[in-house]
Amino acid sequence: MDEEEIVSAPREARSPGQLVALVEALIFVASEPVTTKVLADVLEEERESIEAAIEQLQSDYLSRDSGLQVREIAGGWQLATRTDFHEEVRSFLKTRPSAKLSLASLETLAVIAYKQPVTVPEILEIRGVQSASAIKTLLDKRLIVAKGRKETVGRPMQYGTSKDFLIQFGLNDLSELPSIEDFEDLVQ
Amino acid sequence: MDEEEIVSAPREARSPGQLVALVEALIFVASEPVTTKVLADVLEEERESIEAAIEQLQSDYLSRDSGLQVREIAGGWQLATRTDFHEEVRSFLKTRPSAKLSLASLETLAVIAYKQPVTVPEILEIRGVQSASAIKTLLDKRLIVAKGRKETVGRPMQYGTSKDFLIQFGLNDLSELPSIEDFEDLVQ
Amino acid sequence: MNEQPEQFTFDFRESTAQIVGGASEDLKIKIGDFAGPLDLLLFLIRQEQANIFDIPIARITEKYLEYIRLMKRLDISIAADFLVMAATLIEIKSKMLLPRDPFAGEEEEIEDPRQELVDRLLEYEKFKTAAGMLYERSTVEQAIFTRGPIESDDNNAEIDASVFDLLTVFQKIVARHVDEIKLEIEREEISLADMMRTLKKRIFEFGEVSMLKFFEEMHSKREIVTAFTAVLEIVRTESVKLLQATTFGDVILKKI
Repeated sequence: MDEEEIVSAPREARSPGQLVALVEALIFVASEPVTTKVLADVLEEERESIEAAIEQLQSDYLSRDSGLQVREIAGGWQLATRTDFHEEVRSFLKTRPSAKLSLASLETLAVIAYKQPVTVPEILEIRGVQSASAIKTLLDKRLIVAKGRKETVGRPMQYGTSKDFLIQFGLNDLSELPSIEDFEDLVQ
Repeated sequence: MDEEEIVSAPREARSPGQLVALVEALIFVASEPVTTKVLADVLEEERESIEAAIEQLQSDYLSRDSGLQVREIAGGWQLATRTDFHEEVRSFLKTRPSAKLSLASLETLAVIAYKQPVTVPEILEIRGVQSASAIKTLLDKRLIVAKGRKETVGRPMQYGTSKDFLIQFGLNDLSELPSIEDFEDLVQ
Repeated sequence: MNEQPEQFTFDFRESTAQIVGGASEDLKIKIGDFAGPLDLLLFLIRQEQANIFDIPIARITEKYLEYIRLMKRLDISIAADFLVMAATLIEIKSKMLLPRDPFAGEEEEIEDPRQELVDRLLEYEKFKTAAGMLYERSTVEQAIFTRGPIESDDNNAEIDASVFDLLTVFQKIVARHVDEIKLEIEREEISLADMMRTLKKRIFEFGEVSMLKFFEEMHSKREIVTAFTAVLEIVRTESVKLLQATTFGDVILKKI
């Protein structure tokens, strides 16, 4: 209902600068990366205007040597600190780099990322070793999620990577992963 | 260890612009308003330099008509959206998926998902605590629906999960819910 | 013997594992966690500077078994998968020793017994390299921070739960329930005599008592059983009768 009212109310035209500022405010308050589409919908603007505003915002942050950056991640936009300040930020937050994933977990994650949706037996086939505890770790860290059952004997659970995976590994979407065949050349 | 090293290592002098950017990054990541003193301590700078940096930052945000502002609150500094955008910000937040489920709601939802159709007294029996408000929350969020009455004393209402539940949790149908067996190997 | 400091390092960039230790026969190695038998095998092949397409199977099998024995000696539990691989290696080794079938036609392609293993190793190594890539990506990402919590966050988060959370939560509830049942058993039991005394006192005080209400006061199945027995005993021994207004309705204990 509310939405309809908003739609019907005549809205004053925004200047490009105002739109940039609004986009900045919304990206800031969002707790997750926001897509261009969501911004366009909420602000009732054309996709193109939003894209232009984001581009402007990005270059503003860059040109004024801000401590922050506007970056594209997991299909959306996000404000984040500049990488070169990581030491200061970490000592301020008194955090340590989070525990690194074990070799087994990383391998399991790589198999899931490239073969998703994939079942436990299929992971075993590739890694040659049981991966149960690695899968549990990855589920606990929300890097992978259950993706329904495979219609095969025993209907085993399938796994795939999550949105958190994209965020934690700095990916916009899965297509940004280098192709697995590319690693063939590196092998040997 | 790392921190000590940082402390003892002679630090390169920062340009005023760099300090402004650093202050911006720290205020951004902080979970509470940050005082000038804390910033001075962490960055090992004079109070005066920090004050100057904040002033600079504040006027930067103002002069470029940013959607954000640096504001002083509770004796500390904080980044926040500009007040005149409050309507847009509010309507944006409204479109975001609704609030996090409390543990009580999540527990109640788990019981309903796995034991459906299930009545309030049965949920009480399993959880050991009253679940009335959790059930209301779940009904409001359309994650559960009433599924007719149970033909027993008092004919209590039975609840089950909804179609929205399947969508939210990425399931095709209820048979895709992981079973204890699926995770037995993982949980050990 | 001179205890040498033992080291095991793994460097993703070089993608090699190193086992560093004394050169003596009694070599003690701090065994790092090879991610699996294929990982160990790749390591051994590289250590022996062998060609993966022409694995010196006898030598590699020997090294592999040596490693397994070492793990056993050091009391490291060996995953079954490592043993399965040992069996596979031995099988391939013995196949290699078999003389070629003299009746096999020339044109018939003779499958190399090592082929399947080589294929698996190559496939595995791709993912191992991919794991290294992920590792580096996550290291870079760890240098980036997002904003701290702000006021509006409380009404602005997705339903932050997965089906895995549902299951975990459900298991916890069930576990909690088991604890409660245990507690119940530990609680001091009310004796039949006490139960009869309580009930009798109430009947004579109020004239009648609802059996349903009385049972609802009970905390456990055992107490309900005791209460039920108490009702039967009182009806049998005292001047008390049972009344029921409707079928399946409440039963009233009434003083005669």
